[in-house]
Amino acid sequence: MAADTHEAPADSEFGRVSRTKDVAFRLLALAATLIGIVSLAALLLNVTLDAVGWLDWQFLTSPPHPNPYEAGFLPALIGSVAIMLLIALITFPLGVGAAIYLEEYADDGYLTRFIQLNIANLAGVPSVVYGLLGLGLFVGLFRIGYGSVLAAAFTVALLILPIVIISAQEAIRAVPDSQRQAAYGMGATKWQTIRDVVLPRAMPGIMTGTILALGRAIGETAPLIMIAAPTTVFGAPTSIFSKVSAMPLQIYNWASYPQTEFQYGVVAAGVVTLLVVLLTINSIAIIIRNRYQQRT
Amino acid sequence: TGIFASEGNQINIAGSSTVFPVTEAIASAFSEENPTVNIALSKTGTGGGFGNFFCAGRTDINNASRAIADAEIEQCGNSDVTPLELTVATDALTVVVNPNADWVDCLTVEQLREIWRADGAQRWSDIDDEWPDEEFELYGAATTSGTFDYFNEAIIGEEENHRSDYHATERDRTIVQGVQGSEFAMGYFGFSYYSENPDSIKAVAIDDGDGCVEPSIETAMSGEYTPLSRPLFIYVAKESLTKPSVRNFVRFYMNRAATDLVSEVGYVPTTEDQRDENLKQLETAIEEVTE
Amino acid sequence: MTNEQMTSSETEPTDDQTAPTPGTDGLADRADAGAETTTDRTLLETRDLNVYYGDDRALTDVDIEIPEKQVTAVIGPSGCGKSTFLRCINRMNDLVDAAHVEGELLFDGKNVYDDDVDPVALRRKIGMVFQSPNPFPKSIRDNVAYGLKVQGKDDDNVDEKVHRALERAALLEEVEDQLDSSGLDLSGGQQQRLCIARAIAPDPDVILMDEPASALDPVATSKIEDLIEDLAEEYTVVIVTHNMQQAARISDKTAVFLTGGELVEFDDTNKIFENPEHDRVEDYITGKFG
Amino acid sequence: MTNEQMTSSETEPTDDQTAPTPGTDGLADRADAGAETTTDRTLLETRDLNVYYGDDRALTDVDIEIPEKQVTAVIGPSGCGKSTFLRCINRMNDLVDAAHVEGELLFDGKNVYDDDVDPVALRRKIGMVFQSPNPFPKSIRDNVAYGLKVQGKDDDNVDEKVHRALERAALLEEVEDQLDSSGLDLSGGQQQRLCIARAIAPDPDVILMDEPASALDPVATSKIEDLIEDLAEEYTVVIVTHNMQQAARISDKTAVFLTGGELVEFDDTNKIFENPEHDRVEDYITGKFG
Amino acid sequence: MSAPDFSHDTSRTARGTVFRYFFMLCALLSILTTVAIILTLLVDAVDFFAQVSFVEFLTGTRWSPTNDPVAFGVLPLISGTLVITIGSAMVALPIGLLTAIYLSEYASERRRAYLKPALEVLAGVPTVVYGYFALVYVTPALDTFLPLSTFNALSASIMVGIMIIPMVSSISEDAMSAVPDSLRQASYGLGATKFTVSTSVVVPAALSGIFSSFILALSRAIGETMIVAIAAGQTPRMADLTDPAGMFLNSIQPMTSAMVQIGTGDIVGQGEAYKSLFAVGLTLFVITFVMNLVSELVASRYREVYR
Ligand SMILES: Nc1ncnc2c1ncn2[C@@H]1O[C@H](COP(=O)(O)OP(=O)(O)OP(=O)(O)O)[C@@H](O)[C@H]1O
Ligand SMILES: Nc1ncnc2c1ncn2[C@@H]1O[C@H](COP(=O)(O)OP(=O)(O)OP(=O)(O)O)[C@@H](O)[C@H]1O
Ligand SMILES: [Mg+2]
Ligand SMILES: [Mg+2]
Ligand SMILES: O=P([O-])([O-])[O-]
Repeated sequence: MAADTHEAPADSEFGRVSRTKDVAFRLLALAATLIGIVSLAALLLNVTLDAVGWLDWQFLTSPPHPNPYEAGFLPALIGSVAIMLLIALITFPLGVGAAIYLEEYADDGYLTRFIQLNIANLAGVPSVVYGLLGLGLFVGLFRIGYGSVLAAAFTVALLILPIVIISAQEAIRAVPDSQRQAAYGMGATKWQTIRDVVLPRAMPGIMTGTILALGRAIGETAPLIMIAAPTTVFGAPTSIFSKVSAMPLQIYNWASYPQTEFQYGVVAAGVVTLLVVLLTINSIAIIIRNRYQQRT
Repeated sequence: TGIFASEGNQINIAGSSTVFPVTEAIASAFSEENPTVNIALSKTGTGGGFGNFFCAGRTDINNASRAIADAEIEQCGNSDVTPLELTVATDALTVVVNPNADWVDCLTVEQLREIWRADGAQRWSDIDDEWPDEEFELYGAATTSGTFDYFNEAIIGEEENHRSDYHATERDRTIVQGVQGSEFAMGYFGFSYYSENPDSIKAVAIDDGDGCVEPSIETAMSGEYTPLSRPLFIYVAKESLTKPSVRNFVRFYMNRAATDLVSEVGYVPTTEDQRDENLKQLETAIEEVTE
Repeated sequence: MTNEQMTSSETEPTDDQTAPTPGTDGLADRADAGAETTTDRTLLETRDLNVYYGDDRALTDVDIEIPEKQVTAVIGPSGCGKSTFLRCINRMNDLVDAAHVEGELLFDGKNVYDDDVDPVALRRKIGMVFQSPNPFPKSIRDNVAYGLKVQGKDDDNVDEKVHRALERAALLEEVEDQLDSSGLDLSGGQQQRLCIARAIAPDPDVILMDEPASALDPVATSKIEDLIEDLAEEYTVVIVTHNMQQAARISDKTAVFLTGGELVEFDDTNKIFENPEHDRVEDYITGKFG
Repeated sequence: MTNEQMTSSETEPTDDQTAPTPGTDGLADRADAGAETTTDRTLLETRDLNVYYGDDRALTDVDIEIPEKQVTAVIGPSGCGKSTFLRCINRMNDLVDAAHVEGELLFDGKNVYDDDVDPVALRRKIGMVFQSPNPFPKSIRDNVAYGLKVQGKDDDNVDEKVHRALERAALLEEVEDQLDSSGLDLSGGQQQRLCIARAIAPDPDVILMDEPASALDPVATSKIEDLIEDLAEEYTVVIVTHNMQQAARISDKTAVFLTGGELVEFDDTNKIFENPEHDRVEDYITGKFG
Repeated sequence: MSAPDFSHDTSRTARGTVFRYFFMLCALLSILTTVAIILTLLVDAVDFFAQVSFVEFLTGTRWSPTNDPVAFGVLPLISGTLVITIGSAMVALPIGLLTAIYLSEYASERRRAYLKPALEVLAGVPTVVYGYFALVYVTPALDTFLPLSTFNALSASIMVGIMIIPMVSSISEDAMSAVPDSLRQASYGLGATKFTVSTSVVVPAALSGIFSSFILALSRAIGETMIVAIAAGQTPRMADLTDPAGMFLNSIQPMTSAMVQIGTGDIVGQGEAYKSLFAVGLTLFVITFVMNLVSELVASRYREVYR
């Protein structure tokens, strides 16, 4: 819709309708749109400035230390990446599988609608509750070990699974039905149709959705706290049963250190590192999406 | 329990937030020399560490800002954990107020008790008529912490309860920020949290009947700072000493605890005698379990 | 007069309205009946009107004079620019980013594309009814009162105005008891009459209708057609239709657009349908194409 | 079309005009030519075929015998069930949850709706070409080889089979140098021929086509039409079309469905177009409705 | 031609069945997750309620799980959650709604193309970062002109509010975009300005979608953990309704924050204090679950209206 809000013209025989409210409202709405973005930008600028001088090679390659000038982020960085990779391994097949079932196999019955509603609901369950689930199920019942890579990955994987399923469903739904018809018409079985036609077409969308969900996973803190992930770790995890810390957890811990150098320097450096990793992940998703959009 | 915790080169530590910086500094140094060892360190409070982790067989070492309690020893025994106590530093538990609170520089133990006991004073003026007629804003250690237990024992005593309407936290930084943020606030924690922020918060001298004594490394070492100076410990599960990585780490710890590494963090290092005594105990325990 | 205009496409502003009504031999009864009451004063006039969407021209050099208080029908094949023409009159095309108008469109002698004309004010003089009924998801009363409210005419006796508009739109009887129920609960034909009531409630001068009956069944259509004939007693009606019988039945004048947005012929409706000047118009009307 | 409306309108006194009869010119050269080679052996036969979508009946008691190696055209107004009929033959309607088939459909004497029939196996004997070209976003080669692959016929000389299919589909010459480029890069007409090549590559018995040329321009359409006539030398072709001239041009037999999913007439194409039994069929073919 | 053979290929059918059941299992996993959540919460919560009466839990106005005398009234925590929810709603609902109106009615195609992703960034920033921002930048900034505690509901509310803006704006915008253009045309045709069109036609017609976005956003605010754990404090207390300013200027403790406090090891295992974690978790789960459900049902209704 074009702007119909230009200045009220000079009077003519048709009269004139006041645009004061219109213009004021437009400005108000624009201001509202920008307020969140601008305040976030200001905060990001602040934290980036604070990180200057702290975010350096030493910071990225050392273990944590109570002396802010020696403190490092490496174990948390590696921990986050390790957890994320494991989450990807868990959620990708499960999420895509569920999406395939709901889009390609399930009929429109009560069970399907129930599953669908349930998935939408799970997507809104607070992350701290997933933390309790992880604590009760993986740490308690299955005895995977508190604070281990595996327990962390399982817990956060369950948390992002609904998001992965929903975005994979959207990608699968976007595959034109004519493609399926073509395959079925050739005598392809359902599985062949899914494997040869549906999945290849939907894959960029599925990847984009999954990667964005992983971005969400890498910032999760509360579930890790609930499964008793250690406050500080000094080495890279050597197995999936190793105790693991993660970037947001390390940031949360540093924020409680006595020295102001931590508060305004080290934590800022950690925040910037976390955001850069997140940005990288999201950029990958966007690149995949754009490349895919160009081709169709 | 604990089948995975004792796996390979993993060393698990939980417990006191007071001792945390010491252990962190030493663990950081250790892991740079031994990159294949993965040390995981949690800040749970002394009691939380004993109850939830150490005596449940989930950690190898527990940081402690007080001695282990009988109930905890019993709990450890139930899951076949034998604690070995090692002193690693001395702390001056410090009471702090806002720098703008110019009316108070020194408090007697009785005054402190009046402020921190349940059903005690609510306003500054309740303690001294000269002081502002304002409510206290109190920040202190959570009940699971050794600091709480020590303060409770040394100041409040058996007769009374520690008050419960205060900001209780395991994150001492929170106390620094809270006290810094309000003119009428007061808090207490380990000395290191004060020594790192001498400008933003003010330490109160304590009068235990012999005049006011400022908390400092010197007064703690000399024993003048009573009743709030206290020893800090780590407890090692003897069973964990079967793991070479734990043995090496604890030896390393004992050696480093006698160095400036500890004073940099804000506590008093162990004396050389203490260190030798610690190492002797340690080697005896190692021999016990490796036979 | 129209023939004159057609031949002299080079614009010579024809302001005087002295041309007599051409003979109407018994075709459209509306045209007959109207002959007595209509004045043939020109209310809307275009001069060299061109409309572009981006670089595509949708209307080409349109010159037309639309008489007051008559029904003018606009017919032509799909995509010839009928809707575009209609939407020019009340400057609804301003809402389309790509649209761009050249030439003049005079409303009572005033060019509505002059800089000093406020399109919002203009639209208050011109009601509009769309192809599919589009009542607001509000009560019937609020639907009809909406224009009054928007135009600040809701100070007094809104209820009376609402009733009158519904009556004019031949809907009052059917909905009198349910003025507070939703406009969406009505049938398609009722909804369209509701939209007409909504358009006439603020008492405009002109009513534009873009295929107002194309989404309706024959019974509802015939009700709307009757209504349109009535409306011309008070309002100037311009109606786009793809249904030639409808144009023949209800209009006094008919404008035939053909592909390319060209106004090929504009004349009395019976003339157009009985004896058009142009072969292309005859071909179109007899169904040879389109 | 317009004449229809004009005359059928009761209120309108315009004179009656004789409607031109579309569809009879250029009629049935294929039907004539084919008469010598075809065998008239029945390959597909329905008995009392009824199809429902939920509770709505889309096909009503259809009985038809489709001859082998001829082109059978299916015509009828929109929504009469042409596509439904076609999709019954290879059980593509199984994919529609709501669809439900009663009666028998015999393929070479075997009821394809018997319990022991695997629809996947059935479809391997019946190729299908759709209204809009729908090549896979794969290379031209992989598109054509796809059927071979899913049917497990890709053990040897796939390349030869691909070439032969492209040749049969009159596409080989145009794409021979770019077999590895994407099928989506072809023009619409080429894409449709690619889909035909894909359908015939696994060498089915029957080819079903649902308005295969409706999305194409006239040149591409005529290429496809030529191709269809050729295909009938080897395959049984059933083609749905809304274009009566096309049916007349390329088919040997024509089935006329009318609204309600009723098969009103089925006969030799020239019979249907020159002298249909039923008035309704004649009305439909001469454009009186639809 | 011999009689055609259309018989089933058993190995193919078997393979198809295997895949089908695998995919179905994946889908059923989501139900399993819900069941698991409910069970894990219930098992310990039931233990807890064996020691602390359900009524006392739900109606008690003192939360003091470890300090003598212990008390397990969840109301102070719910009150803390409520304060944060109200605060963030006051930030996010008007801003999100106005943003949605701007994007759907005013912004040009091009401007929308970069504003929308920019807004999505707000929802993508890890909450621990927001919490840090609130504590380290927002609180000191506000403290220069407000009598603010270091830990306070205000900055936490603002940050939670900013975080949930995109949730309100994007779902509301979807609902507004679903309003048929013909309604706008009708309004413009009657001489309405864009302001009138937006407020008197588009917003009312999209109301159920807007409503649904509100509920969803509030549900997210209720469940938000790290921001409040870092910035809102750990003082469980009943909100004093007579002193709305004090409600926001001081430290509070929402349910999630209490859970983190217990979870970080502040409470020794297996006692009722520890079990209370699950009782609070269950309360939180039930509240958000109901809200999500309502939001989803309302949303599916508006999706049906204009199809
Ligand atoms: N918003 C638009 N943007 C670009 N081109 C447009 C737009 N609206 C109409 N057009 C083009 O302008 C030409 C005239 O369109 P218009 O809608 O006026 O035709 P019409 O006579 O009303 O047709 P119909 O009978 O199908 O409604 C067409 O070629 C159309 O494609
Ligand atoms: N998947 C479906 N679900 C429900 N009804 C359907 C479905 N497909 C078709 N129908 C209905 O069945 C009837 C016949 O449809 P069909 O598509 O076979 O007609 P057609 O003759 O091919 O029409 P067209 O010429 O428009 O393609 C129609 O009334 C249609 O609405
Ligand atoms: Mg139109
Ligand atoms: Mg069809
Ligand atoms: O953390 P603490 O040292 O107070 O137990």
